[in-house]
Amino acid sequence: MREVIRSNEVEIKTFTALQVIIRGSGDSKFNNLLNKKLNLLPPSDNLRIVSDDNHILAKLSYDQWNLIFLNKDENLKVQNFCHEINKNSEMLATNISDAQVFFQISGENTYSMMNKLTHFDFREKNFKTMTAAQTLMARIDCNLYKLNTHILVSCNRSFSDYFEDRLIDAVNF
Amino acid sequence: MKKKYSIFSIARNAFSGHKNWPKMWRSPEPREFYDAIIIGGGGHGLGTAYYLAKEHGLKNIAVIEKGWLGGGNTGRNTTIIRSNYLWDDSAHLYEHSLKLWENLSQELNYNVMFSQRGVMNLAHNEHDIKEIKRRISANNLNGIDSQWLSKEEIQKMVPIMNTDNLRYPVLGASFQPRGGVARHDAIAWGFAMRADEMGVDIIQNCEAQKIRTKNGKIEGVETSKGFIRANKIGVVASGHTSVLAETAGIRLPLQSKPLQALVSEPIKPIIDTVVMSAAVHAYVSQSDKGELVIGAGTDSYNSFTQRGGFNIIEETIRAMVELYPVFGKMKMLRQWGGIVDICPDASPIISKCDVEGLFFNCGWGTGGFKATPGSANVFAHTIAKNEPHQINAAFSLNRFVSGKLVDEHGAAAVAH
Amino acid sequence: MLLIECPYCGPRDQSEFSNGGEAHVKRPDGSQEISDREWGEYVFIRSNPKGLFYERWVHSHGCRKWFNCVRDTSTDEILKIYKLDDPKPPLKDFENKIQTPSGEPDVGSGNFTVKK
Amino acid sequence: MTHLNNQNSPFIHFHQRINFQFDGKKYHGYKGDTIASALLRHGIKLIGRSFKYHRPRGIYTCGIEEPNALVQIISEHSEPNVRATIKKIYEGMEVESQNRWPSIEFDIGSVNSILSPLFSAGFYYKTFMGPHKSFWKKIYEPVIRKAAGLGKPPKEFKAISSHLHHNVDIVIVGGGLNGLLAASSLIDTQYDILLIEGDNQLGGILNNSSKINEINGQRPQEWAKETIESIKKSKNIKILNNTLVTTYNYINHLIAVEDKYVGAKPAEDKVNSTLHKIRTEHVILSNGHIERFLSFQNNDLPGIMLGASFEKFICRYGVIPSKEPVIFSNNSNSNSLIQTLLELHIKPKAYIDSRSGEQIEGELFELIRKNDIPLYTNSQVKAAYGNKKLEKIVVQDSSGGINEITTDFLCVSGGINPDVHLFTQSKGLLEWDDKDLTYKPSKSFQNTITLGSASGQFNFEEIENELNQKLKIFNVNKIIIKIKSNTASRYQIQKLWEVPAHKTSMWSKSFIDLQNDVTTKDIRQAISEGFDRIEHLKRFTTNSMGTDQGKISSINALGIVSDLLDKKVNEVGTTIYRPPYAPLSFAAIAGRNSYEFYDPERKSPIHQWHIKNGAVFEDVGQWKRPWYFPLSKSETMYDAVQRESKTVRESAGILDGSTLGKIEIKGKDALQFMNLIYTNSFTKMNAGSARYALMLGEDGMVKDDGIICKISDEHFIATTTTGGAANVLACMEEYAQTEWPNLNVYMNSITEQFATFNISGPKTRDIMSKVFPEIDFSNQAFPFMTFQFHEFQNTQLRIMRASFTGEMGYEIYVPSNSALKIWEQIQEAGKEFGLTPYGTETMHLLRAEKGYIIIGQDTDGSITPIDLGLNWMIGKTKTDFLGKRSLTRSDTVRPDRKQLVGILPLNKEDSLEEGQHILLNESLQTPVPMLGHITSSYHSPIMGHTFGLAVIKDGRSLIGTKAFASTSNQKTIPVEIVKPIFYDEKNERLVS
Repeated sequence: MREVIRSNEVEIKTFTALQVIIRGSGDSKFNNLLNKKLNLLPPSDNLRIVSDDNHILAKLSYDQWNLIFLNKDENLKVQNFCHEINKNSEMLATNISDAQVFFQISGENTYSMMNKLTHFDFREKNFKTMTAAQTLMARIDCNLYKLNTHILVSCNRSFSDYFEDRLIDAVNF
Repeated sequence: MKKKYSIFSIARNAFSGHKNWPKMWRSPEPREFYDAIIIGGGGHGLGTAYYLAKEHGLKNIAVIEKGWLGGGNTGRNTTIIRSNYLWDDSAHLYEHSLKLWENLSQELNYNVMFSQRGVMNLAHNEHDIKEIKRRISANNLNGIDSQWLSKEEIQKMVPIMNTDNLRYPVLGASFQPRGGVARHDAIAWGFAMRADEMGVDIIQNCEAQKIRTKNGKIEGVETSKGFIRANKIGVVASGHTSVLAETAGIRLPLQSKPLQALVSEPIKPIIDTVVMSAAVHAYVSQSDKGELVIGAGTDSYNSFTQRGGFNIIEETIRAMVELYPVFGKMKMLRQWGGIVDICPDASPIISKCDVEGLFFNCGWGTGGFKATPGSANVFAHTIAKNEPHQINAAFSLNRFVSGKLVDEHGAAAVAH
Repeated sequence: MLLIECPYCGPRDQSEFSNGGEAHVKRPDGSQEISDREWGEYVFIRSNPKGLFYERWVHSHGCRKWFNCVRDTSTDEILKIYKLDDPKPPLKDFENKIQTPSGEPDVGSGNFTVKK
Repeated sequence: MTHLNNQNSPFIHFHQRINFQFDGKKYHGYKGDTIASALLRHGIKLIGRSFKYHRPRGIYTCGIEEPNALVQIISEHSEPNVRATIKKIYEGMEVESQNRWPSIEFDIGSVNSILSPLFSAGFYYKTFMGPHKSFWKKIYEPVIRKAAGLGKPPKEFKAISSHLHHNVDIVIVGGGLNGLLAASSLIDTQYDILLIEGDNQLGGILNNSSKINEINGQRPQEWAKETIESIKKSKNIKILNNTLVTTYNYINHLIAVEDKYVGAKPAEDKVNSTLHKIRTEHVILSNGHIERFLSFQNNDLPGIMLGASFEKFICRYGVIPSKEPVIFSNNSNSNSLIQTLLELHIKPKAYIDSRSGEQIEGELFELIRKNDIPLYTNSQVKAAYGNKKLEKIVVQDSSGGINEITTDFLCVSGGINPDVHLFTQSKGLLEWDDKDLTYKPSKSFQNTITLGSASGQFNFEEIENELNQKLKIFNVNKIIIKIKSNTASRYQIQKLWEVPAHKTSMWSKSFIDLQNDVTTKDIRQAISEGFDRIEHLKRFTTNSMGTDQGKISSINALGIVSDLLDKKVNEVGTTIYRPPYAPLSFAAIAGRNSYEFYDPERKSPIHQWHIKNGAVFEDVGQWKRPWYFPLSKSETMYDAVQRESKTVRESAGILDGSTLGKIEIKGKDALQFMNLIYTNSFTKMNAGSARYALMLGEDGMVKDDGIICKISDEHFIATTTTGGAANVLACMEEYAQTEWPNLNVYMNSITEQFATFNISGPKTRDIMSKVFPEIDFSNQAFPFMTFQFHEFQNTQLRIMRASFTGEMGYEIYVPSNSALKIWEQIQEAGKEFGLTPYGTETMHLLRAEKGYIIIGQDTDGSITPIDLGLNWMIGKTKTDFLGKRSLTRSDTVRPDRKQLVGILPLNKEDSLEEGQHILLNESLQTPVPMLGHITSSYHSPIMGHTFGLAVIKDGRSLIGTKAFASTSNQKTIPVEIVKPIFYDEKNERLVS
């Protein structure tokens, strides 16, 4: 994890993480399979996040879950996980560990800083803790994960230099 | 011509405190029957009536307008005039129009202030260059003035432009010297005045409500001022054309969308030509009053509200300040929206239809102003002769059946 | 800028969405024989009413899901948003605010703001 | 100058002197002063010259509505058209007057005033047409343009401005009396609230006038202070000062701009302004009212000012513009001005009211009598006279007698209008009030509440009622508010739109729009010419089209027109206010989304390697792609591309193709889905093989292409063009969700997951075997158009035998985080074989030699697969795929459509260029019939001359024919139309 900036009551760190997009119906067969592989029951409420020591699993839409591995597992192990899931013809697990970059943002001014870059409504009544969202930030597609102590933002890697610069700029100005 | 305008007529009227100017046009009540009714009192509609009366000898004509003359897109656009279109059919149509513009002030004896200050289209990447050079080549072969400008030549013509130090540097441009801008209201008023002189009834505050047909033939139009019979009806109602067509059972390939424009506060002359950039969406010219006239983009959704999203304005302005660093301290004075009717191939429809006596002139999308006299001229021909002029033959409704489109979208993004 | 309530993500600025034009237009199945005209209508012609309009949106910068909506194009008011597999709500469920095909509503139009 | 100060004003810091310059002369003001108030302190009245006639103009108002006092701020990059009545001074500020030359006192342009009878409304439509049409461009227009415009253009400047988005429940616009009352009643409720005030002080009318004596038993200033304190303490209300709401968009989306440097010179490296973009559930408009002026002869002279503005200068800015003003009014709004003056022991020189003695409020009457102020009832100011400033006025009294009064100042009031600008922007409905003679908000379109004078409610005793009624929806506690005002009577006004001119002549002028120099005569002329619709009138005369949008005058114009036409005002209409409320800075709108952040530069995972190795980049959409790799600074692009191309043909080259779109598609029905999306059939295709595929729009035109890898009938990986990546995925999603929801299929983008390396050339197999020794690259083990997965250095690669250059080659898909490592290994291994990195230009050249198309270059949305000669890619047995039906329409089966061909110059030294058109004949007599155009053209190192691909009418049957290409210098060059393939026609090298 690399520190991007710490200033004006905002702290931003960046890191990459192993990550898989899982597509499927969310039926009991689907849930059982994931539960078996991860020991974590996928959330059934849309946008809800469940987590354990090693995983963040968020339901981003009726047929899409994002799974983030917090520990540095081996890439091949994740590849293997996808392979196992993909044996099921009605599911698709895609390894996107190399496709995205994460930013961990915390501090008192987190939301006022982020609202320089996005129209997104961060108020607790509209964006509850332990939920996720997909939105635009600095004109770039992002995933937001509102965790208990901080917020995680991920974007595609080709945008990450630009996005990091925009975050720094938003903290400074 | 009954009303003769010149510096002498102004001087004469000055003595009477400008109180004795004659009315530009009458305000008649509709007659029971007309040979032709034009629905829509914008530049295209008024021009159609003018040419019908002048070139085709029709005298019993009415133009009916829901609001006030020129209050639709005629009075809401950024007044850019050019003819440097890619395809032959478009080039001929817009060039026909441009030639009419060049003599219009004299013809109407009303100054439409056509200012041939040139129109520049910028290239910001290799793909733009290819497309622009292709267009210049086609233009020249069609006899249309169009030339390539190097970056240095652009800098000389528009010294305030930032050509290098921006995300998408300016690599060159096409330039049409005969292009320019005109006074938008003047063309509506000028056509209206001269059409009125030839006996055309111009009826404002008269909303067309239903086009009545019988056995596949036009009967007339129901309006807020009652039913008016007609032999022929030309619909030139821009954003509202498809709504009216629907009343006659005709479905048109049009979608009505908001298009916005804005002006800055007036300043002394700073930009002497029209500069357009499709890639960064920044169209600008400076009016004779000193305002920067800036065109923004369309919203994606259908709407008849004459307003669009602020995000569209933002997109344009951020491109403007990047391209012209002196504009950082400029201010937006007014913004507004119009309703543009867009065809799938971004080309207009000037055509008859399955209903006998019913004609449409629509689909001008974001760029109809430049075509005003040309469109009116060939539409009048189409209505009078019941068949298209060779210039508008390609712009028929049938092209959406055959697939012979006139696709002016320009090409897709570069691949590989 | 409109505020659109994605049925899956909640209300978001319109900048996150793309408009998909008229809803409930069935694509002719390739197995049917249809005329050039019928096919041309499917490809090129969509309703363009002033007033109540069934349309499609996709949350392109969010969950990428499509959904339908009833919107009044004379005021831009979104009257109902529903999922693709929800039934098409009948027109009679909504108030038509314009009296004539190209008329203006009482309020909400860009054209008139004065009571006559 | 101290005699003009009102030391009682709490807002001006008289101990803090501030020096500034106006037109090069040094002046001083005090902290808190605007340019206007500081200049008035020095008795300066002449501030600028008018737009058309260059008439001398002064300060007419004390706020945002100012039409006259616009200045240029030299010390802020020469910002033009700044309102002197808003902009606060700071130490060292340099200000200039506008639209005058050489100086404000002596302005050559004022000759226009003499010629003014000719410059009637719309005069330019009627003249400048002769003697020849060229005169417009060469003579008339340049003169007109130079004369027009207000300020000079600003200087180059990259302003720093930021955006801030808000999501709240209630926005209160205007922190005056009603705004404060509304806010205080919402303290510590569940609502998130923004209270927005344009001034740097909350209080509005409480600060600007002496209209209110007491609120709930307190002095207004004390009450305000306490109320503001309690609002500030509440957790749910945020106050934004110096912030002007400019735009009220649909779905309660408000735009407001905050000036971060009020009374200070903006720092170059800090945020100068913030654009607030606000989404709210409710809006409370408590933004007050604007006073109107009155039209009479020479009502534009410096020294004439709105009465309420005069009072505001005294109360809010501590400056007394004149000690002997005359007041002219037709309504009760000037009462408090007299109070204010009398409190300062200033006796107005006269009070002139168009109303009769009976109509004038008793209190006012008493006040005037008691203080022995000369009173003219039933009277009107007919004219004002003076040389560059007011010197005397002419008053017609009740008996019709004409009186001259010498005075240096005239305060006028023509009544008040609710400030409905934002309300109309919200598309609410206005209603004409015949008693108060103004438009008032009637029906809201959005959740908009108007309060106080903004709602047209001009009487203080009604406030309590109105608040309780309108704020009921928020379930607030009952509001109790007792106001004692200085004007006990209800607001009352008499109709007076224009006073007939004192002495009419060709030169006499009563202004109706001060900024645009529109006179009441112009209005009459417009009506007589038939411009009787208010929008026509506005456009013909330019009335209310200035930077002030006619805030103090547009209702007057309506009044005059309605009288002339003998119609009710609401039948005449109202000019629709267009956003923004006041001119809005471009820099603020752009925010941080411009300059260095205009658009992201998307970078490949090995971008840094390209930089290190001297790549020259090309913008392809947002991507930065290596265009070519010059060996040294002296190597030209041409030389580099020729070298790179030759190297690929002779040994090997490698391209970073990471920007290609990649999509993983999977599901029970994936095969069926893919067969519907692409023209090709994938049914009989073997797992593990790859296929070049085309995607059409429903119109049958080629939209995208790519290579499809089939892992199984249920699992595919597709590539797309760089530009098409997002669209293809979106298109697949659209059809999967909306047309074929019954198909079980999912797709994910893997564009960014994998870098793609395209390696090709005769030495490729050697290099690949060296890097991946455990893989068998023989034709038998790894045939053309197949792919394999391999684990390599703890990661998984996909390698495909395919090529876009015509040489044998592979595409290697590497997870992005491992990309650089593996790319470098390949470079290292390739050294001994002469491997070269190459860029997009060489790629384009090589593929063109081979006759491979580029979507968007060789196609333009009007080309079908048949036009390209790619019929073999259309699955003949398929009943359906996107665009299939379009391929049999009459126009698409037309034999003479434009088709892809090759072009060779007959003289090898002639240079073909992209965009050149192909002609059958040599004649350049316009219009020249064109067959089509050259879509791609390069100089081929293997052929030694240029060649091209072209799409031309009936092209295939013209193969072998001589034709001509038009050149940019109006010449033609002879060419031959050939097959669109120039290299290895039998694919021997490709599959070797």
